Amino acid sequence: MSLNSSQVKKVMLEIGETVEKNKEFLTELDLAIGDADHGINLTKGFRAVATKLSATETDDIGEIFTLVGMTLVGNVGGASGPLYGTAFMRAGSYAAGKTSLIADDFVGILEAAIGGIKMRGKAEAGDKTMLDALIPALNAFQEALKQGITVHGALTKAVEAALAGVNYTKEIQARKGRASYLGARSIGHQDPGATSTYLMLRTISKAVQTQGQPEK
Amino acid sequence: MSLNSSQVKKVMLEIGETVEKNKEFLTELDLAIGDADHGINLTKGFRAVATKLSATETDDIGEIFTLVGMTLVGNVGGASGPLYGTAFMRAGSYAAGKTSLIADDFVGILEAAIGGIKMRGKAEAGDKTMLDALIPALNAFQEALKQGITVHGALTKAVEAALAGVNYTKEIQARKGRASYLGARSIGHQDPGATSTYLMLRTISKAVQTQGQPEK
Amino acid sequence: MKKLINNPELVVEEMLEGILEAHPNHLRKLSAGNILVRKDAPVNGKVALISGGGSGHEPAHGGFVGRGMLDAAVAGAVFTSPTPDQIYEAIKGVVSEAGVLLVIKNYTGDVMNFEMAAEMAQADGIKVESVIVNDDVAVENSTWTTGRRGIAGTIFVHKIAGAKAEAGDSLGEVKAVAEKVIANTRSMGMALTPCILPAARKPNFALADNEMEIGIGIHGEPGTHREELKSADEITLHLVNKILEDMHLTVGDEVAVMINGLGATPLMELYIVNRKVKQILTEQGIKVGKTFVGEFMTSLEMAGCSVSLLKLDSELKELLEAPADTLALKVL
Amino acid sequence: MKKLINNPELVVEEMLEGILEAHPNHLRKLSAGNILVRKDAPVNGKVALISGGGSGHEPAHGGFVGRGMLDAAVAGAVFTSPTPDQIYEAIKGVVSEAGVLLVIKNYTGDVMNFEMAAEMAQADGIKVESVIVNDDVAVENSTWTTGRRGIAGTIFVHKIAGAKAEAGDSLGEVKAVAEKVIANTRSMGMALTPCILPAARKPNFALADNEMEIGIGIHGEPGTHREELKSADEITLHLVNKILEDMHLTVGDEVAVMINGLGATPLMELYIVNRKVKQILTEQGIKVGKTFVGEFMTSLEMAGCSVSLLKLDSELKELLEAPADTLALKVL
Ligand SMILES: Nc1ncnc2c1ncn2[C@@H]1O[C@H](COP(=O)(O)OP(=O)(O)O)[C@@H](O)[C@H]1O
Ligand SMILES: Nc1ncnc2c1ncn2[C@@H]1O[C@H](COP(=O)(O)OP(=O)(O)O)[C@@H](O)[C@H]1O
Ligand SMILES: [Mg+2]
Ligand SMILES: [Mg+2]
Ligand SMILES: [Mg+2]
Ligand SMILES: [Mg+2]
Repeated sequence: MSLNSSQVKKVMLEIGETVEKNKEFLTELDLAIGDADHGINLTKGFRAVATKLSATETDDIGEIFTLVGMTLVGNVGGASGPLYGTAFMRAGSYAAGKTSLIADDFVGILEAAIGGIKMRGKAEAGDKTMLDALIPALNAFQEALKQGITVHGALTKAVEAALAGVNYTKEIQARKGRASYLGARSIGHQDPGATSTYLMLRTISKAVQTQGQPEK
Repeated sequence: MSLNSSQVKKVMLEIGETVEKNKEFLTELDLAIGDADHGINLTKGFRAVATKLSATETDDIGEIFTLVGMTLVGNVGGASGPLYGTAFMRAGSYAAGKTSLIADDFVGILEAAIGGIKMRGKAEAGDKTMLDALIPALNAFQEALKQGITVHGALTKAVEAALAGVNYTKEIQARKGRASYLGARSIGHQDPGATSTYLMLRTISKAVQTQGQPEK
Repeated sequence: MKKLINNPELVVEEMLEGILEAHPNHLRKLSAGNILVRKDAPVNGKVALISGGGSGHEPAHGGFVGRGMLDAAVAGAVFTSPTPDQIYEAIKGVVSEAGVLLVIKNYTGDVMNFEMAAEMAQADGIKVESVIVNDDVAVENSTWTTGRRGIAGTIFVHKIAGAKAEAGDSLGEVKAVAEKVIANTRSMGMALTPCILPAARKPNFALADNEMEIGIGIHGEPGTHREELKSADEITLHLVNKILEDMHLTVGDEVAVMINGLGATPLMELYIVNRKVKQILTEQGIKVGKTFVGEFMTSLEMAGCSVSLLKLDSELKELLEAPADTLALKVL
Repeated sequence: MKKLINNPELVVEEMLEGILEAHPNHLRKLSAGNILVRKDAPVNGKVALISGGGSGHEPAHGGFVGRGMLDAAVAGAVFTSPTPDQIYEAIKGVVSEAGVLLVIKNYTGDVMNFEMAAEMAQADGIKVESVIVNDDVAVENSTWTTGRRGIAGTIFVHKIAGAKAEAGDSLGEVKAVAEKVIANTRSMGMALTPCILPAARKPNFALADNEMEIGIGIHGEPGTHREELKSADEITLHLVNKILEDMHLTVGDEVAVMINGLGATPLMELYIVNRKVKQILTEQGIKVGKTFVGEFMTSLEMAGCSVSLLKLDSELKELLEAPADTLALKVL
């Protein structure tokens, strides 16, 4: 696998489309255990991202991620704005100066994103947050690479693990974010943030698989 | 006809009972074109009247009416408190010093009451108020006496005329009181105050007819 | 009906207790009845201002008792005028040698009960005058009817006549300025939802999910008409136009504005209405002076608002800006 | 959904316009965003107080901007924390050499957005401190959770830290007194009806005709439980008991009281609640100091209320009584 900067930009736009398509769904999930705005907030953020990306010429993937992160921070608000924003900004630091990404970079990016979210949100695995999709995805991806599975195969494993993580959030009680006010009543509902994380990973995986090799 | 003071007291209490029995009815009428409190207000007032009357020894019918009037003024509030209060207080002035009432006194009392209501409320016949029951009742009573009809018969005519007056209020537009805000939309509804006046007159008539001659 | 109450028959008494517990340095209650007076009443040599009416319009009128506004507020039962004896006690409780001005809203019940109280006080030799506020343009003002109702514009009277009285002016002067305010104030309201009397089991009118009542009274009395819900801007334009039709303002005139919430309307929405009021007036060349946005004269938990305009001159402007220290309106 | 609005996406902007039109002498807006600041900001040598959060809680927080309270309020979208860049602009707009204190309500979103803004300002060399208000005893405070929410008790922080800052005290001192207020404030709320977000078509929760939600949050977040509607006295007793369980007051202690309406509850009912609060506290030998009754931190058009208690000492008492001149809270 290798993605160049224009492919990275394209994936970012596709993530926005996915979020927008799932706006109602994510908001409904947030209605059950939060304040019914997760889909609305993210859609607003990724629309702004699309505008910003269309105005930038940079080839530096680090700069692209940083721009995405800052735009999310500046337009989403609530909890997911700073969290996804920090995640992308950390990914930007990781990818600084790069003009293409390989499989190992995917590990580095996910590690950076997880680190950012943990720092900002002070959450751990099992708190019923986006981390419960992201951490299993990273682990599965690394495991698959170790087992010599292809990058495409590893991405598929990562997405499967993220979905399993989303399902796991149904079984656990929230210990962070708005859902934690519900106490035991949060059990039985899947976490909106974990769900949006899964949707983003799925979009990335699909994009890589269908784009195949970079155009140039 | 002749009523002594204890009979007058008794009639006052009976008026209170009638009002209380028709509390919901009067309030419903007031709901349609007013503020849904006419039955509640009058009931509160006549309960206070009952308490006051039970505590007075006077034989002076003027004093009895004045006490009723002042108690209504002090306990009813809204429009009907001052109006019925003034009516009874004026009747009290008329009857000052009397210990029994004859047919002609009924004329004097109604005239005094009408005068008081007109003074206080600045209303005329046809404004869709209690006057539209009271004035026809007085006219019918006087006419009947002139025609030589018995007092009982004349009272019956008066009550019939009051009822006709109540029905007439359905056809006209209110020009006084809360119902006047409705403009033409007040047409079709009978006036609560005219209705309570009719009920009071009917109670008086019934009392006179069944009590027959004074006890002592 | 969902209310935070105990006994519907005791709401007024319990409310007054709660007010007194909260504001012991501002207010006291006359033992003679449901009458709130300013702590330092009677104020020597000052014309005393008294208002009142049915309860359920809080903060009116107890919330406007204090330095620079009312001396006493008489609280009737919910939506029912207080009785003359209560008003008479209020007069006796706050009167000084300078006399008393009664500020009455134009409802048959209020007018008659206050008038009777005035007669009782006059019989005692007390100097009593009264003014009748009738700012609601939703109701046609014809000599054949009871005339326009008194609604939120009443607060302008309390404020300005209160400032005049606080300045030590005579009963005649205070009454004259109150009448000037009345002559120059017009209001109109609308409702999105009805209100429910504590003693009743049902709302006093019904509105469909997409309906509003235009020209509503503060007791839920019907207005000019009912129609489909419109945007805040359209509604505001309608209310302001009705007011202006009756006000004859000319370019360069200055008005004070009051956007009054009827009980359940968020402050956010009242400010959205105010934005449009200002736009409309500016377009017509009318200057906007002091603006009040909030709940001043409510109708229990009714959702909706009223707009009031007061045409200012230099005297009214100055009095409107004069200090006031009441629970619901403070001017520093 | 019945609202007096135009476009759900513009409610915050249109509200701010309406506020500015109404109070041009008190407030101005920073061109950089939805930020209201006191007219005379930045005030030289004074610690600047900044608060904010999602909109829909009016008068919080713009209504508390002014002398003796906040220097700036940052308004997010309805029920959504403002973004760090907006908060950063507010900091830059009101900061003096004395530094800035951020008053944050304890919601994950608010905390993170304000923290990021603080980091941005600190990177510029600006002195920024922050405090996190967590007065809501309905939510269990455990190290394993996000902790208690911040609700109406926040206004006590604005008032007292605001007075301290106005007195010219240092950032450390202002922060210390804010933390003292937080440590001594507890609140709990309940709702009779839900609220509806302007952009949503339906209420964010549903209550049956005879039900109430105890321990509700100011965004309609669920509380401790749902039960059949009770009398005002019973409800008040429950709220106060939950607060006292967490407060450890002893006979002779003095508290300030805030009875806060959530949007649609008539003032009459809030005073009925206050009456009972006073009774309960008096029975327990606790003195009641300054009492606030009204709407301070609402949830759009939710019906219900919250009760807040602040344990006073002589310093807090004095600062609570200090002058303040804001739209929603004036102390003369
Ligand atoms: N402390 C945290 N750490 C990581 N993720 C969190 C944290 N708090 C909340 N989240 C995530 O944020 C999601 C909610 O996002 P959103 O609805 O946009 O914000 P808000 O709760 O402010 O309305 C949750 O579903 C959860 O996945
Ligand atoms: N000006 C008036 N003159 C005579 N009767 C009047 C006048 N105004 C109102 N009424 C009578 O009072 C009745 C309403 O009484 P009530 O409901 O007790 O008072 P309110 O309108 O203050 O609630 C009306 O039905 C009408 O008969
Ligand atoms: Mg959310
Ligand atoms: Mg009535
Ligand atoms: Mg009435
Ligand atoms: Mg949110």
